[in-house]
Amino acid sequence: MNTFRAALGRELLVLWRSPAEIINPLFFFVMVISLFPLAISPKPELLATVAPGVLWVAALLAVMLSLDGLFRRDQESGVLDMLLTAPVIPVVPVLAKLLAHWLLTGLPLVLISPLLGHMLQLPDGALGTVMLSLLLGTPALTIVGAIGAALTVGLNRGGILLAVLVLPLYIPVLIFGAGAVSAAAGGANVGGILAILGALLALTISLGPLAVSAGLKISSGN
Amino acid sequence: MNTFRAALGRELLVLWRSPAEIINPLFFFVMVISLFPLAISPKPELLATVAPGVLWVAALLAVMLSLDGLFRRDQESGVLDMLLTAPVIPVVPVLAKLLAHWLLTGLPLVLISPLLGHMLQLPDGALGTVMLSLLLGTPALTIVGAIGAALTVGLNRGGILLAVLVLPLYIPVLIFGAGAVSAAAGGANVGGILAILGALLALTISLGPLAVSAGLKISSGN
Amino acid sequence: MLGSPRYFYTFSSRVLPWLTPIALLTLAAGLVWGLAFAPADYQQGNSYRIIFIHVPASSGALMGYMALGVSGLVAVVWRMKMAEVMLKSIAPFGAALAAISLVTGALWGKPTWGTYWQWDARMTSMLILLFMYVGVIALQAVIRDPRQAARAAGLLAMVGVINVVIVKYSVEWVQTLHQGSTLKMFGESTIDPAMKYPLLLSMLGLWLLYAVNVLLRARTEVLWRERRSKWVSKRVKEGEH
Amino acid sequence: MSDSSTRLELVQLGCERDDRMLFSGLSLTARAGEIWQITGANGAGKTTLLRILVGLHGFFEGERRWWQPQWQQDLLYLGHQPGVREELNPLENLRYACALNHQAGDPMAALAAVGLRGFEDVPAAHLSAGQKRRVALARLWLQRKAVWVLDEPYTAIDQDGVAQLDAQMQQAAEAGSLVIYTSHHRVGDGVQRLHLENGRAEVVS
Amino acid sequence: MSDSSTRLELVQLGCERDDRMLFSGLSLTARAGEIWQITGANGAGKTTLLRILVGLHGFFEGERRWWQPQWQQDLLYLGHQPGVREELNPLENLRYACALNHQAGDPMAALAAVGLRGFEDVPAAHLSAGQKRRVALARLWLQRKAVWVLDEPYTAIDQDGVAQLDAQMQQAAEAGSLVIYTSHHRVGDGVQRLHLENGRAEVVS
Ligand code: HEM
Ligand SMILES: Nc1ncnc2c1ncn2[C@@H]1O[C@H](COP(=O)(O)OP(=O)(O)OP(=O)(O)O)[C@@H](O)[C@H]1O
Ligand SMILES: Nc1ncnc2c1ncn2[C@@H]1O[C@H](COP(=O)(O)OP(=O)(O)OP(=O)(O)O)[C@@H](O)[C@H]1O
Ligand SMILES: [Mg+2]
Ligand SMILES: [Mg+2]
Repeated sequence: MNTFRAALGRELLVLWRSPAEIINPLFFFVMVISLFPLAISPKPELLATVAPGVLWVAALLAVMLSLDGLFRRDQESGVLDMLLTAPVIPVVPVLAKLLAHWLLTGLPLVLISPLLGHMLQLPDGALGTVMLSLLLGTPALTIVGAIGAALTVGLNRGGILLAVLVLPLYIPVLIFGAGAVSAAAGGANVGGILAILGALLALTISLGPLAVSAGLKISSGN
Repeated sequence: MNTFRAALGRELLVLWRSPAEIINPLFFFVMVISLFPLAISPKPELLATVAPGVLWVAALLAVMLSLDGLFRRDQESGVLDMLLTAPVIPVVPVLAKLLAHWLLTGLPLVLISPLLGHMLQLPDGALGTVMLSLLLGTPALTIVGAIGAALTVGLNRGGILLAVLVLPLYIPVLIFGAGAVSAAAGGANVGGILAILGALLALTISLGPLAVSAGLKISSGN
Repeated sequence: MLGSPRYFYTFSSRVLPWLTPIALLTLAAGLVWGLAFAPADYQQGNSYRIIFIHVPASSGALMGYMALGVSGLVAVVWRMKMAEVMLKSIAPFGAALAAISLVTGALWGKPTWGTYWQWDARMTSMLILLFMYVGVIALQAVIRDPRQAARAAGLLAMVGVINVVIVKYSVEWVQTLHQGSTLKMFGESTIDPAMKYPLLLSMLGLWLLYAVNVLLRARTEVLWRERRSKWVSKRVKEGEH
Repeated sequence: MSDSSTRLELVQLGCERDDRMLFSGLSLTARAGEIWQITGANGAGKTTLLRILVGLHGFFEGERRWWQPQWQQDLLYLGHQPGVREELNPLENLRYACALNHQAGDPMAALAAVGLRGFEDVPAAHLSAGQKRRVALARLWLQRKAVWVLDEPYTAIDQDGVAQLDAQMQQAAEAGSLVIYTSHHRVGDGVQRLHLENGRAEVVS
Repeated sequence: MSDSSTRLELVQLGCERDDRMLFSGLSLTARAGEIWQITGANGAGKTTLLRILVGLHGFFEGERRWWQPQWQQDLLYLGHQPGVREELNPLENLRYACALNHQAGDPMAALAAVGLRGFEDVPAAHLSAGQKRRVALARLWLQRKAVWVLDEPYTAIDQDGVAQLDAQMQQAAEAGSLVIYTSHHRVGDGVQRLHLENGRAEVVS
């Protein structure tokens, strides 16, 4: 537990020292969302119909791209080797890393999402669901994406290989996340859908970190 | 000219040796496009309305992400230093690189785009415009994105910083590109819009490579 | 036992000579029966005959991915060499079948629905399955060390299998949420036995062919990996195959 | 065969990479208090061997036995790369390494010992290649671990640093640690040498 | 002041990085046929100085004058990183370097000279650290350039390689090249030495 706390502190510090890593996913999220009114049409009704999908796809891409470098610098600088030879199971520092990453990059997306939902003409009643669905969904996206990041660390291929590995795995979360927002915008009850999202999150939290550690070990040559 | 030919050959070879760099942007393009029917709705009429925007945003992101590593490996391996100390103006190898990159990653997107347009329920009459607009637009996206890639090389930040720098610059191309497709889907004449796209392309081709070389010099410490 | 590459090689040498002809004959019988002799559909005429390729290919693609997941589990958890070989051998044919399923489905869609593509639940999940095959293949292609590549792909395939199941469920959910049952592929009940038996036959034939393909690929891979071992050099010297 | 002071036993160890046998049939016993230097030409497999020892590379034949099941508790491994994140300063880097490896000791004193006094809170991005490596080497001045495995510890270190490092390794060995390191340039005296060449591994002491 | 054999003149050169003066008031004249070694502790500024010389680092004071305006035509610079792409094999890497630098010569022979015979068409990704550097060093065995600027050329090179490299530098100098290099480990004999320390640069020959 001490190790976990030290690791969490260190991860937060590392992210904090390079604020770009925190700000950029947020900017990316906002920018991608603002591309759509330009590319599709600024008509309010149309925007409102596509808004759930646009919000969720943008969030998904932002999370995914933010994960590209999750382990890269630790690997290049040799910290990853240190972590894998240390006398702690790698799940501990991995969990710390995932938590820190989500807190500083995922959570801001969640917090800003109602504003963007409003800009995309979603009814006010749906904005709570926007937040809630992202609150449940983005940690799952972070963990699943981290599996891909672990498997590709050291290959130095950039985000696009990660995307090819990870996007298909994101689809269930996307469907239920966007589905919840659509349902809320249509005035329907969203409890059931959010429960499914919660179940997906529970599944990823329980198995994901193990898969991430296994991926890191494989990447290092095991 | 000999140097250009040698450089072009080398760039094509490097890309060819890592086929993933060629295939991945293509798959990313296809995948991002197929996220939308899942996230928005599979209803044909709605899809057809958003199709131009979705196609263009997906192409834009695919091109942008494929550029993330454009100079990174050359920089890490010291090839970039060699290029900047060589007795040729850096525009020559830069042009070779851009051309090779577009031929092997941009052109495939253009070629596959009618198929995706069809999947997004665009009318057959608009598919030609899809291709043509991307044919004019993707080289411009490549060149503009390369400026961002040059400025961020060595920062080792992953694609998301690049996105934040480059996305705003992509907006004109996006507006006219998606606009052309929308117009074609609506049965309007697209000659004028395509001419504007062509003019944007001419502008980026004439000034872009110089900006890219300047960016590389700045990044190396000049 | 099968975990030993050498044993696998001898075993497959014995199996292949009769498995290959059986696979080809079954498939040929199913296809000929289906394409040439089964009655035409009263609604769709002859266009329905594409079913004899479409359904076997679709099911083969699904099964292939499941097999990939199982190999992944064995490779990652028990580090068995043959499972690593299998990971490399199963993926390409499966991806090809997924592509065939998509293409035949699309070709079939034109006469029946008037469009090549619909974002129907099954079609969408098959597309995603193809993407997942591509992911496994791409990952293996970029990792240089073959054993490491296999283990990485194995982990991805394990995660992928869980995903296949969830995707299937969630895609159906989208469809029912967004649109009614407008696009139902006709159910099994409507299939007349004269169509059903050739279909079953070609399905069996294609699965066997898949197995043959996997065995052949695995044999090449085994030889390559073990090329410096005594048993391989002995075989090469003796001119055996 | 193995007495109480045995720390590491290799039995018929072999490793192949890229269709080339780096080494095979490597058997040896390394004891507490010994210093082993691994030499060999570029590409001979020194780094790979060290990674096998510390469990980072899992594709090998034969056996590698450490003296206790919980050997990682008492191992200090420094790889090719220093394991220093550029965003953090030397002190933060060192503290994290200690927390992860359960290594006690006074980080400030260790940094001073490797000549980084005054640089404790300069972000590591602003240090030169050699200074970064010194941050990693500072761990050798903290609580002593039973086994040191060092990959090219002299890289980018200037001459004073090299002498100091030598002394520190000697001292650790005298205090009962097993030190294993690779290096091209210096052949240490009084150390056991394992030389890798053409797929063979030979002890030349 | 500058005669025909002068290749490089530095006048009151100074460079500051991270609020620290790496060196200042550095003036010297380097002539054809000379070998200059730049030494200094880690972080002293050796790499930075070389990058200033070849035009990769533009933030400095004072003046750096090469002997001809088209000096880049006749320069061979090898940086810290070997400049070798992993996707290409040694031969392809070397050919590209030659095309870019207009350097003539027989690449196959050069690779053989640095001990890479038989590795010509192995992708560089499969080479060890030292082998990759040897690919870069092969350029020293091609058409001779008037100025060599080498940053830590001995890094990761084994002992035979070091001796061979020394000989090659000697030979280039005898044939009229100016050789400038950095190194920690070896102090060459018969070379001019420029030592960087505490913000001062001194010639110790
Ligand atoms: C690209 C488009 C299509 C894809 C990806 C696709 C995919 C699939 C899949 C995955 C199966 C399940 C196989 C199994 O469970 O073993 C299947 C079965 C089937 N498909 Fe398609 N399909 C497509 C288009 C069509 C079209 C247009 C039709 C005809 C209207 C059609 C008719 C059938 C039939 C009759 C079955 C077997 C019935 C059953 O087992 O439930 N498919 N298809
Ligand atoms: N990432 C890799 N993938 C595949 N093979 C590799 C990899 N890295 C090294 N090798 C192979 O393993 C061999 C040994 O490499 P290793 O890094 O262990 O050598 P080394 O003795 O440490 O060399 P050096 O003195 O240059 O550091 C190399 O010759 C190369 O063929
Ligand atoms: N990228 C950088 N950004 C800012 N400052 C840097 C950077 N790289 C180096 N420095 C600073 O410049 C100083 C000199 O670095 P340089 O790399 O030239 O040293 P060096 O003499 O080559 O050292 P070494 O022997 O460790 O290679 C360092 O102490 C550091 O403070
Ligand atoms: Mg090494
Ligand atoms: Mg240096």
